[in-house]
Amino acid sequence: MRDERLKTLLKGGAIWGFILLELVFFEVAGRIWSLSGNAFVDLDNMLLLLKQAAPIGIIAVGMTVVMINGNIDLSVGATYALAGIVMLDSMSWPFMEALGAGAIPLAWGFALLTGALLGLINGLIVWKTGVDAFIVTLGAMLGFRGLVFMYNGEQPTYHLDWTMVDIAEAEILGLQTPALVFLAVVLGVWLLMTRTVHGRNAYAIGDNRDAAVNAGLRVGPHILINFVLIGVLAALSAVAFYSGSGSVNPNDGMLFELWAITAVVLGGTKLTGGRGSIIGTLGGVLAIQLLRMGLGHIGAQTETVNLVIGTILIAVLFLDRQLNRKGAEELKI
Amino acid sequence: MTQHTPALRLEGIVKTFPGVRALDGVSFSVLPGEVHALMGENGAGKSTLMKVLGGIYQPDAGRIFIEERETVMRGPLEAKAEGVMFIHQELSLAEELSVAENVYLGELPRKRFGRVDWATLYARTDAILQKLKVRFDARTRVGELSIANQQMVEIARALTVNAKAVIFDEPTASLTDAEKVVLFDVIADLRAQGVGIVYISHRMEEIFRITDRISILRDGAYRGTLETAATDEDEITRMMIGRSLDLSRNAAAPDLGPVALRAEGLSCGHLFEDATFEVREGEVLGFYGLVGAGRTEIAETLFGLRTPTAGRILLKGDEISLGSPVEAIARGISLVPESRKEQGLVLGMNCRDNITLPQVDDLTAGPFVSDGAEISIYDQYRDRLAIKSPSWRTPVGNLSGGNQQKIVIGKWLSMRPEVLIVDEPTRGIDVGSKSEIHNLLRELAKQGYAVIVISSEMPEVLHVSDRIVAMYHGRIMREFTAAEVTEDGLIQAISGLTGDAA
Amino acid sequence: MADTALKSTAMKSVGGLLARQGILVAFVVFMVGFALWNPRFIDIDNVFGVIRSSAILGVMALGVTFVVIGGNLDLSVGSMLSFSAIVVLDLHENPAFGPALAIPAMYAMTLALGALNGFLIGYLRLNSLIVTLGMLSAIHGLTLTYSGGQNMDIANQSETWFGVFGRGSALGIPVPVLIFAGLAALLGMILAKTPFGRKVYAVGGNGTAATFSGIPRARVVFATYLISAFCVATAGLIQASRTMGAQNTVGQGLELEVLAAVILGGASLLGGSGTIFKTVIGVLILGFIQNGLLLAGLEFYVQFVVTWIIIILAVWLDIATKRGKLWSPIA
Amino acid sequence: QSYTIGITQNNVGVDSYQTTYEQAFIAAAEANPDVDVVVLDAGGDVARQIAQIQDLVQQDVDAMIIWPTNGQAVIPAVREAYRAEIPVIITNSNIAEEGFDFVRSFSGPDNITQGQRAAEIMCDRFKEKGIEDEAQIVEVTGQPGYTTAIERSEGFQQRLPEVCPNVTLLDSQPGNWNREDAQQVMEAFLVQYDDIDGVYSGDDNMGVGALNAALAADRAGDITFVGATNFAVGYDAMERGEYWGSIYQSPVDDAEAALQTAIDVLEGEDVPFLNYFDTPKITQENMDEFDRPVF
Ligand SMILES: Nc1ncnc2c1ncn2[C@@H]1O[C@H](COP(=O)(O)OP(=O)(O)OP(=O)(O)O)[C@@H](O)[C@H]1O
Ligand SMILES: Nc1ncnc2c1ncn2[C@@H]1O[C@H](COP(=O)(O)OP(=O)(O)OP(=O)(O)O)[C@@H](O)[C@H]1O
Ligand SMILES: [Mg+2]
Ligand SMILES: [Mg+2]
Repeated sequence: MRDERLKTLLKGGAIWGFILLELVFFEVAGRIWSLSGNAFVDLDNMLLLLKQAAPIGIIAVGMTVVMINGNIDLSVGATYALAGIVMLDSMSWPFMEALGAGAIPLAWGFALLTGALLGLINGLIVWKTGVDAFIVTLGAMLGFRGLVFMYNGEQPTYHLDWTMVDIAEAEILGLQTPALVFLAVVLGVWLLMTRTVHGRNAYAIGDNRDAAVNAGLRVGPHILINFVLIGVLAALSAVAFYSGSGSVNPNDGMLFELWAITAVVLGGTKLTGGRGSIIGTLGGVLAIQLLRMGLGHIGAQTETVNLVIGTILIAVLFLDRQLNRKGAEELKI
Repeated sequence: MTQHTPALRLEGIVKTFPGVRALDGVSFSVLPGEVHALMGENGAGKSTLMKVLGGIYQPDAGRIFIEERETVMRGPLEAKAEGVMFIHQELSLAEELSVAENVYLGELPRKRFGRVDWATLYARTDAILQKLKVRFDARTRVGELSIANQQMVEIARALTVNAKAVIFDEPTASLTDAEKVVLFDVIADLRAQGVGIVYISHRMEEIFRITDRISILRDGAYRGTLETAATDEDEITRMMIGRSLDLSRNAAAPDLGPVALRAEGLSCGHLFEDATFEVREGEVLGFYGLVGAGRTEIAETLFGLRTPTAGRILLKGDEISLGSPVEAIARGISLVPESRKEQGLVLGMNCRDNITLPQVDDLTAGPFVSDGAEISIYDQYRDRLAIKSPSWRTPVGNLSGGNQQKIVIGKWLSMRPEVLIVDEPTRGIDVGSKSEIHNLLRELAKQGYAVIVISSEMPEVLHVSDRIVAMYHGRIMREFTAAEVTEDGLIQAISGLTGDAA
Repeated sequence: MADTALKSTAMKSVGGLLARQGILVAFVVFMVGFALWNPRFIDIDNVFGVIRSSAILGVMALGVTFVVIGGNLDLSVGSMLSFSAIVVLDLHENPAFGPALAIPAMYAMTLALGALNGFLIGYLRLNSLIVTLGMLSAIHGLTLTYSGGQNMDIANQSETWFGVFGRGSALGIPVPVLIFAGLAALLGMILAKTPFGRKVYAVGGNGTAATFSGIPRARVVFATYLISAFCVATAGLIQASRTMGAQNTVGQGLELEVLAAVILGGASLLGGSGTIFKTVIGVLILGFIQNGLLLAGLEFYVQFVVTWIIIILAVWLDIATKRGKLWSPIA
Repeated sequence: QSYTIGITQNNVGVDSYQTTYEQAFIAAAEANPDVDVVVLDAGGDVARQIAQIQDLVQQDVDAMIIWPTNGQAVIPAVREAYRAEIPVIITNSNIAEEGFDFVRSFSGPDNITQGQRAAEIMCDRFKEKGIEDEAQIVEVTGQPGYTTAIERSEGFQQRLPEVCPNVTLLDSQPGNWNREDAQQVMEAFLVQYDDIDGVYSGDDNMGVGALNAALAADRAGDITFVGATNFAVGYDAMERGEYWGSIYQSPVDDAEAALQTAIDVLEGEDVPFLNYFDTPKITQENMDEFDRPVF
């Protein structure tokens, strides 16, 4: 039994081991190559890391839920941009301007509502038409992006409100707001997936949809809820990020879906559903962000960054596979 | 009994699939406190009828009554709400989840804020598992269980609610005798509580042991109902397939050739250790043992799917080492795997292509696969094995369970391998086809092929084997010849009660 | 009497066709719609133009169809396309090579990348999504290193026969269309008729059962990635020849478009189903939608939204005809 | 005294201009023994650029140069740099006015003027041909949403009616800085419109794509092609007489100007806030005055 536990720990631990490796490597390599001569593993730097990981991280948490549920959402990048646009644009609506600083939470609310609505659209289509989520959200990736451009043409949407920026840059224990939001989301969704009936049903549906149907589970509403959840989380990510930047470019969020999915899969979630963990995803997100930050720290060039990130992704997968080997008794299929 | 109102009653049910009329106006009823067997050939419509009752299929015509109240079953949810529990023929489990979550799938006990009440869940599940006398607990991940134990998890579901009726669709197909006994106790309990039970099985001895009445379907039509106490195998068989079966064993002494395959001190980790046995040309060698005894693993090793950690394999006297099934097949060794759904079939592929899959390279005309050659192989085995399928184009997944199994058998028989290993070959196969398969295996042996049969059904091993190897806990305990074998001896050997390993 | 029987069998076969080729029906519906909107849409030059510009996407989609039916994904095709276009142009300009050697050399290098994909996914059994996503990034880095980040251009465009693959035409049909059609026919035949094609379906449909049936699963998967790389190399050749120059990012984003075409054609992401013919239909639908909306003079972002709606409607129609019900039966 | 200067670029490798810029920047820094540089690339992603600005602040560089992916979104991050007392120089495309307080200087081309000049080139050519009262043109713009694309298009569309009020702009579609995309867009234009006299493209790379389409349709002879950011392909096409004109803009000048501005700021010299370098018109007529671009 203890042996079992150690094994599962080791299995889930591949990503954390890798994070440790990254820290050591960049610390050492940084001393040799870094121009600034600053330490890499330094509290401020790590807190910054958490903040920088937030936009993709929050989305990746939502993606984990949807993927555990046996679906996927490729439209999150566009949802993120549209929610950001609604949030910033709403700040300049006449009645909102009249509210002063009181408009800020309202603007956040509008953004989250937008995310929920877009998630609802995806979820309803997946549920009611039976079209595969991959296609539905691939289409939506394009369609939502079209809506983004419709809103304000090619122009960026911006509204710089220094109060909002200050809220976004506020710190508790050195953690800035986006990092806090990220951690809160991780905790909340982790509880949702491990402790609640909805979470466990999401696993069951992703694992074996026919079995879930046969057992009388209402599969559709669960799928719908999870799409709404990822919509809201994409919007929340936009809230956390754009409150601090004040401007949305209509191209923002492109490729977010791929990075989020990468983080999720690195974190051990099965692509076909049924298995996965929020904590693993946290690891995946941190590993990727560390890689980016570290490569910048040692001054790697664009082409090297691309090469290295690609290679590392494959290497982590390979390591993970080696760790999960059963040894001589394995069936060779 | 007839004074009771039926627990459930079906009237004039019609169900068609593209190309098949699966049910043609079937009527059927089950009384409370009765075990009612549903019998028929593979593809007769038993599972389909039950799926209509369970809300999984919508009938094209006909009515369903629960305690004489007409009901429409729009989905499994409604069926469950009406107190109809359904143990499916194919395992229907979420492998990544725990046993408890699977048993209570769809109705996890809740606390406030939608939280799962784990304590209650585990307590209730453990109570049920205790009744089933299984050796795993509620927290075990289902994927880690053997197929038999997974089947027990399915069965546990029937005990979660106070059902009015429980449907068991071939629950014993992958159970061994020990679990069967438990299952029959459970069924007896339910029956005593006044639950109406539908029991589908192809195994006559079970039918006579636990059922009260037997209803028979043939080609989707209702054929009649018999009192179990007042009938016999022959009558049932005749109603099912329209003729009697000759079940006598071909007693002629086998005409044995040289040793075809020999294992010497073969081991694979702790799965099985130090296995030494041989099978001759013209011989049928049976392997008997409890679930998990390691028979399947030996077969997989002989088929190149596992690397032995010790020992050697000799084919016609030459030592061979097999890297993969490709090599095994090239050397004339074939395996009919134990799990048709996972290992045997590509469910989305049609019947013909599944049968010819291992030899598709040899069925070519120029660079292309020859349609004619494939169809002739398919036709041959469809006729031999009485495979019931609308056409060769039908995806295998649309066939009845037994017919799927026949496709798997046909696939390997058509290869004419020198050494054929069959693992639980007749799982879910009706009596008629079963004896046909047994005959086929015997006939192969007579033609000089070597056959290894792994089975958890004692009558089957006894019936087809020339020699029987008994296994216990990864070790070969004893070898019996057909002449010396007795049921008691076998049972002792597979329970580890005989000290002398062969 | 015989007449009605004839009619009913005719009806049935039309119904059967509808059920089997819902996507084809969707295609015809959209074509007619666009043609009514703007008659120039069905101008023969325009039709050829669209097929020609779909050829690059289409040729890539043919290869990816194999990968997807085999139960995997290939997200590296876009970046591989950039790679092959850059390489072939660079070697073309290199006096030591010239067009005649540049082309085989580029094929060899692209196939090597495909072999790497195939090795990692087929033999090492790594997750195809992550591997090819990693390769997407790594190949992009490779391309940038190779080109030094510069665009590649053919200096003397009038003095090379290299343009024939992208710009030439034979019998009045553009060469890219011929290549696309030829390759589709060849690969379609391989997939539908040969033992190898059968094995691809088996491996994608149920890999375990395929292994138990003595199919060398790793080798089959490996081969699907080689085919995919071959198609990418061909697409890269057409691309480079058509524009006689390329950026390092010329294929960026194509991977999802290619996948969309394959899935739109009806291949399942889970593997085991799909056909080359359907992929071609998927490619043409995407190509004609883009063109039709452009001709309709819509803003590009309205085109995005309309494309979204059409994709979903097309796939919905396809599966609704298959299951004989408009709405999904999921509760 | 030695300085460490950090730069975060928009999207290196997306086209030759940005790559050449990066190379010229590194070369210029290496030539100067007093300067070390940290070169980062945002890959076109605002979030990543903001993170890089924060990283540079964290690394405590002496000055930082930013090629903004989005002229507004970087403002709060720039404010962080400003608060950390790191001088910020913006390069290539400017940030929005709200951020001017936190920035020491802008160094780069004036994209609006470039668009205006392109309109003038086009109009002059029509006048030469005598079709300034009936000409119809189409536009192929850069990647939607990018400042450079927007500003060039704005400058062009605003100036054209001033100089040639009777020229009609038939249609405008994005070519995403991509030659193949531009070629497809142009093919559709050619089917849709029987009479096209001019094409304005957001850069020469797309311009050549449009030219290819017209050549294939045998209609290139009647069309005046005008682009921006003169690429080598554009230059060559001009030489062949197929392409009319463009705007000459050197990434080397761009990079060197940015680095020099940063050094000047660090040396405490007085630097003007807007440091535009000149981007002259280039056409078939005056092209001998310019070297063939290196990218
Ligand atoms: N989903 C389906 N699509 C098409 N045909 C089906 C489908 N399910 C069952 N059938 C057909 O309906 C008939 C009845 O099948 P059913 O599964 O009810 O048989 P069964 O009596 O349970 O047989 P077995 O003893 O082999 O389990 C078979 O001919 C089968 O091919
Ligand atoms: N004592 C044990 N120690 C470790 N693993 C065991 C033990 N007993 C059983 N197992 C595992 O449980 C599995 C049982 O598998 P399964 O129920 O499929 O057996 P089976 O194939 O029906 O029986 P047999 O191997 O006799 O044919 C084995 O594959 C093995 O991995
Ligand atoms: Mg059945
Ligand atoms: Mg077994």
